[in-house]
Amino acid sequence: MVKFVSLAEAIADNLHDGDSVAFEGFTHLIPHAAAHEAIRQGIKDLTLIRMTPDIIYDQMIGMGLAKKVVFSYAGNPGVGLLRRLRDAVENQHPRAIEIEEHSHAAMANAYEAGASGLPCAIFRGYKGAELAKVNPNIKSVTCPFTGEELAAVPAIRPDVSIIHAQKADRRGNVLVEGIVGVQKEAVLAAKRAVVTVEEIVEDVTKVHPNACVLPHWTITAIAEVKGGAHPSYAHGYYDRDNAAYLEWDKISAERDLFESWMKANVIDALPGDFAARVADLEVNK
Amino acid sequence: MVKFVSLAEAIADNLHDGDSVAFEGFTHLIPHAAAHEAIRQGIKDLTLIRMTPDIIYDQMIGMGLAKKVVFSYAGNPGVGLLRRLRDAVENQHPRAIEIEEHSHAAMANAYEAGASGLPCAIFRGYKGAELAKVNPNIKSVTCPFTGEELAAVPAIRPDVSIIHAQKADRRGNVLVEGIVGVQKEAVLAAKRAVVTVEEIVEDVTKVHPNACVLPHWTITAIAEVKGGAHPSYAHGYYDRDNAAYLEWDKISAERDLFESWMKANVIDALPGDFAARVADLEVNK
Amino acid sequence: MSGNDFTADEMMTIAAARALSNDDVVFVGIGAPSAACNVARLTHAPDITLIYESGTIGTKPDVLPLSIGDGELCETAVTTVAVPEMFRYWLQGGRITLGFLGAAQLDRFGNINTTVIGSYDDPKVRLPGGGGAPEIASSCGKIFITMKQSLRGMVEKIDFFTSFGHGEGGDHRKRLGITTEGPVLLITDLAIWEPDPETKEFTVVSLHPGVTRDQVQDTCAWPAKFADSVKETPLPTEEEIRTLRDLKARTDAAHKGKAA
Amino acid sequence: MSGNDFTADEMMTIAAARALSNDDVVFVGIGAPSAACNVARLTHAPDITLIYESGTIGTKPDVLPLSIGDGELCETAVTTVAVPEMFRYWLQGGRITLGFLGAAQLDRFGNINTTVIGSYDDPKVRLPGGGGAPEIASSCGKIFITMKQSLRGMVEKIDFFTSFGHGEGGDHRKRLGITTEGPVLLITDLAIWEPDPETKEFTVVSLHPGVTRDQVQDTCAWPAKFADSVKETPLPTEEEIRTLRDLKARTDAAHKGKAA
Repeated sequence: MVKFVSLAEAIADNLHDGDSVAFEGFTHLIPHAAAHEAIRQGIKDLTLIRMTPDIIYDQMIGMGLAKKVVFSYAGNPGVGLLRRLRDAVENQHPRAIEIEEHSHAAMANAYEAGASGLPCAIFRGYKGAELAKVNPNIKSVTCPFTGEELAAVPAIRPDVSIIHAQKADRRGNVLVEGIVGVQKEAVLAAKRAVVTVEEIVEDVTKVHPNACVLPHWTITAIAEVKGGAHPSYAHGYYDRDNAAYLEWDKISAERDLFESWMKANVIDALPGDFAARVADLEVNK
Repeated sequence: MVKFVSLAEAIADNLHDGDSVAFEGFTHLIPHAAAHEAIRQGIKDLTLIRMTPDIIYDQMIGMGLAKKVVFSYAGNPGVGLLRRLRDAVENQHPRAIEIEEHSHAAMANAYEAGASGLPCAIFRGYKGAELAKVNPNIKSVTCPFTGEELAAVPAIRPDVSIIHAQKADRRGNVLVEGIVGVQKEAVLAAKRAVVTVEEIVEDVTKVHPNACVLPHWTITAIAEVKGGAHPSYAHGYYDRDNAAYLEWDKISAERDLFESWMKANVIDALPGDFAARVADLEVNK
Repeated sequence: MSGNDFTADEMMTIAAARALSNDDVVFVGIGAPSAACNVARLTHAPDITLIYESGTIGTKPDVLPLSIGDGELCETAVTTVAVPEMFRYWLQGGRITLGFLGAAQLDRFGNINTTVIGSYDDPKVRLPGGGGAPEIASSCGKIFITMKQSLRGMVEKIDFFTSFGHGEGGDHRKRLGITTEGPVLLITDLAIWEPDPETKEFTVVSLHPGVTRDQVQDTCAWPAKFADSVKETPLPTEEEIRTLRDLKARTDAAHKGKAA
Repeated sequence: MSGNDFTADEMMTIAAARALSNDDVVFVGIGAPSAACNVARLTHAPDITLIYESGTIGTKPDVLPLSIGDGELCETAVTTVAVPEMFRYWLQGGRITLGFLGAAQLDRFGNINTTVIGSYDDPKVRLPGGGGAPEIASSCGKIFITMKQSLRGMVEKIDFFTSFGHGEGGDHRKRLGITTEGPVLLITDLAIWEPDPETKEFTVVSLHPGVTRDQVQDTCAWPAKFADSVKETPLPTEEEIRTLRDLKARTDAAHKGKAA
């Protein structure tokens, strides 16, 4: 039964030390507010799963929450490298982290297999690519009809998936529109699903018959957090804060600067602060 | 490069004797007009692929077009059996046909694999089900991570897929809305794709960002045929003619009645006749 | 209307409806299952989630669909997904708590045939086939079966295993690696049957009002087992009967449609 | 502006744009590939289909996206699909005629490293990784690569095979069962390279205006091969330069956005 709760409750109830968790969002609708709440609650030893770990995973890794990262592209999209992740991988600061690295195709298929209740995904991939040699979770199966060898990866089944969406309705049905990424798959693959939304409305089921709507019985907890994707964006609500992504490159470059920025903007902040951060970025509805 | 042509041209150019063809539509948007055109053109030795062969395949089988049927549910939906298909299977009238039978899950996965460019699909299915014993195209693979045995079926890759859709735009992009079935997968899995549409409009790309739109470069030929799904329906245009489905049970029960009905309503008819058949079924837009 | 003014068909549908709850997520077949699910939704289980294999999730039709893909299923749904997604994410994904199946032939262990009468290669009657049933039977949390009793339908041995119930009984499902419960309830026009906890053979636990044990046995080709204490199915309530008949009347009016 | 009033970067982007045609369906990476594709779309190839791995198909952005998932990509697209569908139906399905990749390290056979500098387990520099590249490299009909020349970038031996080009050259792709063409063009800030038909080693076929062979060799760590007759890349036209600069100006204005 879906619960409408505060973000603090949603995270405290559903994300525990040692969990595997996917904060998903493919450049769009990235659940920044939820990740910041996890950082404030100091949850430890997480296995962070995501195709595109960007600023939020850089922040969580820099703050020492992660023991492992499963990913396919660890960059600040369009800007460059993730400097806190680099510091962890190259210098074990603030702690050593394990990495499990895939290609996008592998991760997308693995989420899809998780949503499909399968133990693994098969696809035509990794041909001649060296990741297959360094990641023991890349194997192969042979097509019983053609003899073709296909790549196989285990399904992704997070303990918790956390996404940001545009709207929930009063029943708890969740609407995701625009670049939908792997959010539906992440939610359906997970044991528990937490969703932050821009707003709660009367009914989300009439937008379009084939819109991406997650029925209320697939969601564990919903928290309304206006602006909760910033500096990512919410299609129809506010634009991507591209300047903030560029700025992150500087903030994350030095440990001290990173830590003071995190204290000011995350540790000493609240979910309610996100609304003001998108005020200048709102689009005309 | 997509071509806008008459239905007669679309079928003549793309469907040939001996082809494997999927006229898809899951109760909604069934391409009746296109199937009737294939019957008028007397195309022979077809392998008919479809999850739910209903009236149109009963008609094509009864008229002797099919040498093989690949399917998962051969009924008149909500009414009963397919009497022309029964006559072919039980009495080899008007000719013997080969059947390859699957479950819905297998067919849906096989189309998905076809669209995905894979040689086969894997899924958790057919457990204890006898089809796996009578259909040599049902095999298994072992998950390399868990050891679980999963069912495997070959991908479906028709020579031609034929669907009916609500709209195409002037570029040739095709919009399918409502119960979308496996139409997208059927089109993407096929070598050639023919689409009949209710109407051609200026632009179909603004309906909703995540609506099911097939880009023009995935389609071979488009023909405008108003009412072309009748007695199936087109969401937003006209309702299902449930009475016609009930009536088919009687028409198809006897060979003579079937043949005279086919002469009057198919052989001596034209694609343009479909518009009048839906006149009383139109929904208020 | 009086409490006895109902048909055996109506009793079957209402008994099936009563077995459904608000928390169920049901994969609905056409016919009696669809009627039962919608009666449940319109009476005691307004929040039940109905899913039809056409991809319509959380649908609330005002009339019963003739096919599993009628337009109203989509118009009243929470969302409509593609058929491959339906079978992959929703059914195989383990999201469906209850599957509701009918049968042309059924055996005492809940195995179902809707494929052929006679041999597969040279059938006496070619039936429609399994459709979604093989995986509904193995992927849904549990299975309800509903059918009218007859000697041709409830048989000693089915001609073809379209979908697997409890196989030869006992732990046969488990031995095949199937982790779901399988058939837990059989609702006929005469009685309610449940599988024996050990053998998994269907056992009559409740007779519909006025039905005798002989009537049950006369319309069942295997030797019917009866529970130690067989109950009587409560009479349909006035609300149940009215809801079902209103639904059927709306449905009939809608399906007369256009053709002559 | 005069014909010589352009930077090496601009020449690279324009040379890449010219290699694209109206019939191409391109899987676009961020940065130079994105600029080249959109210059092509705004000049000689208005009907080119651009696909970004965020799921946006047939997109026509007015400014260049900073990320592969900026909102404008979706707003101007023919349709936006889920990321698993993008990789399954569109990329693996063989629907993409051309993949456009960049590289941190490149070898003479078009093999690319964007994963690590140094060893994988204890890297000197941890780069972002492959993202879509491993399957873009094998599933697209053909591959264009674009990068600025440097001794650190165009290396004798890459530290990690993120994506496979022609491997050791010759028919290495075919021997691995890869049926697509692989890298067919390398466009740098100094020259245009094509693989030798036999050995598959990149060979300079055209030098950008004013560029010498020495400049090419000084910024390439392997011994550069030159075709028998090396052409000169035609100067950027006024339309090309104007289109590129307008695009960049709109992009810069848009990306300044909000943060300080």
